[in-house]
Amino acid sequence: MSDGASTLSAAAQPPLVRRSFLLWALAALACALALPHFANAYVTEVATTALLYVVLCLGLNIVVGYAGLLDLGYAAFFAVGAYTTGILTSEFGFNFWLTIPVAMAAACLAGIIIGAPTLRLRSDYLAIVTLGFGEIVRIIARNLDITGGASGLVGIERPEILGFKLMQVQHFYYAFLVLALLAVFVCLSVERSRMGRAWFYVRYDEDAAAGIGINRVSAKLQAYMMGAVIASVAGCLYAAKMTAISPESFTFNQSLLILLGVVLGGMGRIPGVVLGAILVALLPEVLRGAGTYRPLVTAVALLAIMLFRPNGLWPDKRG
Amino acid sequence: MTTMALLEVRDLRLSFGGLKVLQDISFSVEKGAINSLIGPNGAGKTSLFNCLTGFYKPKGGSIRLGGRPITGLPPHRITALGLARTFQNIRLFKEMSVLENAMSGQHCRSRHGIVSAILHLPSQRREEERIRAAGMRWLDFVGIAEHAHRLAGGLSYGDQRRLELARALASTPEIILLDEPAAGLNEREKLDLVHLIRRIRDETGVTVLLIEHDMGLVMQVSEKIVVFDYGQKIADGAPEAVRADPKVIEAYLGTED
Amino acid sequence: AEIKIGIVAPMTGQLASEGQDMENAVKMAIDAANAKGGVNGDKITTTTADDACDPQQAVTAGSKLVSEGVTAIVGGYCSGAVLPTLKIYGDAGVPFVIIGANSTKLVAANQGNAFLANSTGDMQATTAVDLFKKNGYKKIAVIDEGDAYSSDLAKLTAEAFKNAGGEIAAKETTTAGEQDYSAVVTKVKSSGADAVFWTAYHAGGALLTKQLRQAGFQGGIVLGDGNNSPEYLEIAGSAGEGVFLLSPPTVDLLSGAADFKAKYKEAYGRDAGAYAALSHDVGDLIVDAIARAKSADQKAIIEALKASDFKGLAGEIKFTDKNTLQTSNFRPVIAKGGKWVADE
Amino acid sequence: MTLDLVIQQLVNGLIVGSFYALIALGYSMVFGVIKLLNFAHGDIYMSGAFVGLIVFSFVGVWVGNGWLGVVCALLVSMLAVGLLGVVIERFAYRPMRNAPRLSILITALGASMVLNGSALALTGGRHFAFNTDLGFAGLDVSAVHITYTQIVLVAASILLMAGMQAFVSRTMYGKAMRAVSIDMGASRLMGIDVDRVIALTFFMGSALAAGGGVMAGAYYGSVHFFMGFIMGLKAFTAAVIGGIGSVPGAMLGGLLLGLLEAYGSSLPFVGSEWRDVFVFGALILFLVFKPTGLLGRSVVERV
Amino acid sequence: MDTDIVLAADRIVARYGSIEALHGVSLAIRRGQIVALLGANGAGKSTTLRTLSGLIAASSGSVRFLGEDITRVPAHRLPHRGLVHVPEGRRIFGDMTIRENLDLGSFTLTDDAERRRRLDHVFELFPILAKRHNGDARNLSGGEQQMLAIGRALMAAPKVLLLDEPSMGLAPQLIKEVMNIVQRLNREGVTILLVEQNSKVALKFADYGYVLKGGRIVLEGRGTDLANDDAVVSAYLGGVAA
Ligand SMILES: Nc1ncnc2c1ncn2[C@@H]1O[C@H](COP(=O)(O)OP(=O)(O)OP(=O)(O)O)[C@@H](O)[C@H]1O
Ligand SMILES: Nc1ncnc2c1ncn2[C@@H]1O[C@H](COP(=O)(O)OP(=O)(O)OP(=O)(O)O)[C@@H](O)[C@H]1O
Ligand SMILES: [Mg+2]
Ligand SMILES: [Mg+2]
Repeated sequence: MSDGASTLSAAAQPPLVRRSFLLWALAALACALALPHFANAYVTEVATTALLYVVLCLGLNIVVGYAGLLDLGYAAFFAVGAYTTGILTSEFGFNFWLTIPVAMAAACLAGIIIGAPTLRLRSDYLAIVTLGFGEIVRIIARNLDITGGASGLVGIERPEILGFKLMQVQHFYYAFLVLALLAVFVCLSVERSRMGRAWFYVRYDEDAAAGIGINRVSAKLQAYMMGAVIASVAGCLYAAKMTAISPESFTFNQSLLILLGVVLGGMGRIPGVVLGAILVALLPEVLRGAGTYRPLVTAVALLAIMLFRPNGLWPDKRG
Repeated sequence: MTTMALLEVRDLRLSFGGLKVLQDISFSVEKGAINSLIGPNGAGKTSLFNCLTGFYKPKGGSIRLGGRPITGLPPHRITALGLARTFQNIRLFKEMSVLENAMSGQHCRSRHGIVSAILHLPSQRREEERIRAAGMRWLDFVGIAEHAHRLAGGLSYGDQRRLELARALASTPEIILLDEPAAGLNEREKLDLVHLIRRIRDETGVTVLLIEHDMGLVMQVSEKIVVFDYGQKIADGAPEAVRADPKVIEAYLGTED
Repeated sequence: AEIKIGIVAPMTGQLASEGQDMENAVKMAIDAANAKGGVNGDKITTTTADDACDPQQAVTAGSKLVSEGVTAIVGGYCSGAVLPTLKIYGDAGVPFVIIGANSTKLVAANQGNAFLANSTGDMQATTAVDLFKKNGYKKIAVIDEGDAYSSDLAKLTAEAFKNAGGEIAAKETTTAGEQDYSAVVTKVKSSGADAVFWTAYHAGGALLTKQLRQAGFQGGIVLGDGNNSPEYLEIAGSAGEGVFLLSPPTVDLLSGAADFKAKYKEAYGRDAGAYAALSHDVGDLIVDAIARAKSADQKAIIEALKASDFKGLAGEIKFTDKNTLQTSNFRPVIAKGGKWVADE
Repeated sequence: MTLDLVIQQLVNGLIVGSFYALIALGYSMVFGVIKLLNFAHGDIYMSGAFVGLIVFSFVGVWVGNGWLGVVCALLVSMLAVGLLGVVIERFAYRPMRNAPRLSILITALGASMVLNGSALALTGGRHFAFNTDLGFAGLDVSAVHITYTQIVLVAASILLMAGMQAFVSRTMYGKAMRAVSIDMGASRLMGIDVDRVIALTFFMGSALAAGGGVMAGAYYGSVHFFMGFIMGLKAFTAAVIGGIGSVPGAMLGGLLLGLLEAYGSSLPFVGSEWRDVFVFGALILFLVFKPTGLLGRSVVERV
Repeated sequence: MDTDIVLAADRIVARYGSIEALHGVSLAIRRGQIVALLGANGAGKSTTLRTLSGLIAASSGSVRFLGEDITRVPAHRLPHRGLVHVPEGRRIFGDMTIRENLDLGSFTLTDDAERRRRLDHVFELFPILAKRHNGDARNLSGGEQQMLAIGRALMAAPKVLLLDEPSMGLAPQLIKEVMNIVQRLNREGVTILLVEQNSKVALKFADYGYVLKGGRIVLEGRGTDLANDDAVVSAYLGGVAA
């Protein structure tokens, strides 16, 4: 039996991150901050893409890694964000920053519409429902006039902060860096909270979770919506950076790529997911030299990683 | 009866296809009691628990908890109303820590959501601390506080059973349903369990209804025993009376040899 | 010194075959120039970036080329992938000659440094409507594949045909990569169309042609410029007989290209695809422009491109003030005896 | 819609549907046994078509481009690609048996990309003609022309599927497959060689996909490295509609999906560009009301 | 070598990942005996059975069955030879019917008449299984599932039967019934290795007993001797001195 003192210390909240880890994280952050000053536009561009994937993978990780819901249509929420910004700025002259809350609300709404009736489905069935949803969103974007049809929207307004206009890759690099840090902070906070734990409970044993008083559908829905919101914000910034968006950016392959990032690094754990996301963005670039063989080499690399590290490169201790 | 019935089951019916699993079951559990449910394998005991906790939807009849009807409510609502359970085959969150398992019981007793967690509101921090403290308290109560930071799946069988209890207790129920808590325990562990069940009632005032095949344990702890056979209630009463009931001997206990 | 030319094309993905043709043909032109001593005394090298016809990959591919300090860029097959890169090249002021992509949206997004060496969609629409009229088609079914290029062309043609007094009997969309078109074929047949205009690529075009004929469709079949590939005739087989094609200038149609065709086959072990000739011309054009600019200065090259008066295998390249081709290079051809021949 | 149109679309739907069913069946079988969404299945179908084409162009020299050639191509391709399936299982999936399910899913994705990438590298992304002379002869039902080829195609796929169903439900090996899918450890204790059963399942599933690939190649007359992608998605959808893991379900799901698409293309007021929205919308609604698919088992979780 | 010994383990070591669960367990089972394997939770009883039946590979040591070394023989080859394991937690095939479960028990058998004969034998032992033979196994109650698990093992016509806690979760009357069946099988010539938590029940029937603790055999002896030794019972078997 434990004495009072140890009970108390065990009950105290653990810090958000461990100290030793914090040092490494700060070092990484310093490198990230300095990067555009040393790297050329191409490297910065790739790094920006990597940061975009960090945000998207962290968002999907909430759905897949925390709540255990296999989502094959995550790019749809990314599209919701991008198109909201695209349409509102180019058609209605909205300020970029005002489109973000609208996009978040739209993503929430989309999440509820598709999630509420289907989240009680078994995981494999949910997979096909989300896949279908992803395709539906893409086809709608392709066929409506307001979304610019198949060729998409061009001339999306670039955002301004305090009179400073984000124009160059470097600017967007920092914007995405801020967004990625924000996403990490949000994930860390939620992971250690009541709802975060509820997601894990539901993921590991739905029935037991219900049996101790967790509303499983509501918990899943909240995870789904939160993932949706994060993707939509990433979408807003993406639209602003690209200035041109088209349905081709939101395909099933895009959803798979994000999922790949989540699993490759180590699902359910933030450092792993960040690593996976970076890898997903970098691998094809590193292998550009392979030409026609690029998909093949990428695939072989991917297979090798999974075979040697089945739990991902930086797995969760929980296994 | 002078005391109020905490749990009241009236004419409960359940069937799967043609199989009548429960037929017009009625009984009640008094507040503060320790009652048992016994019967042959397949009599419908676990199914009854599943009806009480909302996992199965009964075909007919009613269930009241503290006078409030709970028939057909989803499991999480029922737990929130004060009815907790353990499972016949242990269902812990094996990949999570022992403490996190115990904390899960507090979910329905707390309210902060995603937004306040992101904002790190002071009230949310306080609630988190309360949840952890409650989890620790119940681990301590069942005697496994020293394992708080191990993974639940790594506990010995007996300790896993205790953890299930702690988790259910952490939801501060009015009544707790235990499905074969002694299965797989040896004599000494069973004796510990008897003490624990008594302490649950005596120290926290939680009412206990348990399913068990170990007659020694059942006779030791229960004040009242309900006996099922083929989905029907065949006896209901004090341990001695039930033990002597020829119908119960015939259907369940068998003749001593 | 060295002059570096960037090639951007889909080297992977569904349209990898086209991309490889483009790369090969441009390289042939550059090699030939190098063999003659390069340009302004400098050797020319190339570097290829794969855009996989995907906008996001195109953006990284584009900034990669810019970062490598290329003097000029040629290529671009899918309009959707070229669109978001125009900004990158525009900001960097790199001369960019677009070989395949021809969506009208490109014209609007151009910052002045990009040149469309292929005729734009509206030119093709005009050519198509002329062809319909000439053959007496009154009701047309237009079928696209839902992507930017083919739906753009379908829309433009439908509008132009309606304006010219024609009727659009059906407007259908298929899914790329699918093999079965029977549902659409049935619909087209029952719509009573005199002819079908397919605006997407040859893979779908061949299957559609086959299935239309198999279902007993007797009307005319007209194909957009994405269909000029030897593979079309191979796959469509006898069903392809008598089909019209609005062809880009391909080697088989060009009297002066026999030599190029043979050389290409020898060098790469495959037939020169639809855009090989044009790609080769663009390769020559860029060398020519650099020579006329007399330096590797990008502004000077852009000016030189604007002033182009170039005659290549595929015909004349002269730009309008919007940097699009002055004269349409589409040629209506007809399939006869397993070959494309000029439609007289 | 006129009656002819309705009948014609029915025929169209049945033909595409029987391809979907054939591919979905393998998908479903593999899923049934190791709970793996085998993303590589579509690429196996593609490989089957290529192997079939190669065989066809060789044997065509001796036996001509008619039925005999196609049947030869079919059989050889089924055998070869069946073995390919076994090899993939052995090297990509077996080492992952105890890994988390999502990791296996990603491995499957990797396997799919490897097949697809190899095909791209080998073919340079070209489309190949698969020219047979099976002809257009056939029957006329009302105003609808049905070729013998179409009849044979539907009959052959039904035959293959019926054979598979008989195998799974009648033979001891079929029972072993189901046992393995429920509990591998316990299956070992029954004397079941689990590795062999899984290998056999992959063989059969892959052979069916290859058969589908050859038939599709011969019927449509073209083969391409990307042809498996859409087909894989469709098969997955069909398998889910039917109730994943169920053999007759896969058949029904395939046919139903084919019909949905055929009629979805000719919906009044909306164009064929909305077809997939219609199909996926129907699928989602359907799953909301029948969460286990057509013939999937509805399971009340015992707690 | 004693020809009477049908199954023997010689210093077997077994591990789960990096955790060593058995540290050199040796035991010998003679033809026709009922041998009990006892021990507290986590002592390694189930692990011992799993190693004997090949479900997990011994990292060192050897297992001999009917005079042959079977240490490296895969699990699925053993039922055919007559070594059958009824695992902890029953592990029946829930989605299949009772009849199919039983059929799978005789998977390696090719003779249908023989299968029929064995089936009749099982149905005679467990009439409830005959009554519900077309029902799904998952819907059986806990006790019924235990009967199915034993019945399924009998379909393989075992020479040696490894039973892991067959009385777990059974009603008192059924425990008696199951133990009677165990005895009856034993009389019919089946050698039995019985793992039990409930040492009282097990030792009543056992000819010989082993006691495991922390992955080692700490005690062995004739069944009655162990049962009557209160010190042993309270020290190792979690018993409560009467
Ligand atoms: N989901 C279900 N579908 C079909 N039949 C079921 C289901 N759940 C329970 N049953 C049947 O109901 C009967 C009662 O089962 P239950 O599990 O309640 O028995 P029990 O009294 O708990 O037995 P045990 O003591 O063996 O655990 C059994 O015959 C069982 O087969
Ligand atoms: N699958 C597993 N993975 C990791 N460790 C395991 C596993 N199974 C058992 N162990 C560990 O091996 C040891 C022996 O376990 P085993 O199941 O053999 O005990 P047992 O004597 O059968 O206990 P019980 O009476 O609880 O069934 C225990 O410490 C247990 O925690
Ligand atoms: Mg029970
Ligand atoms: Mg055990």
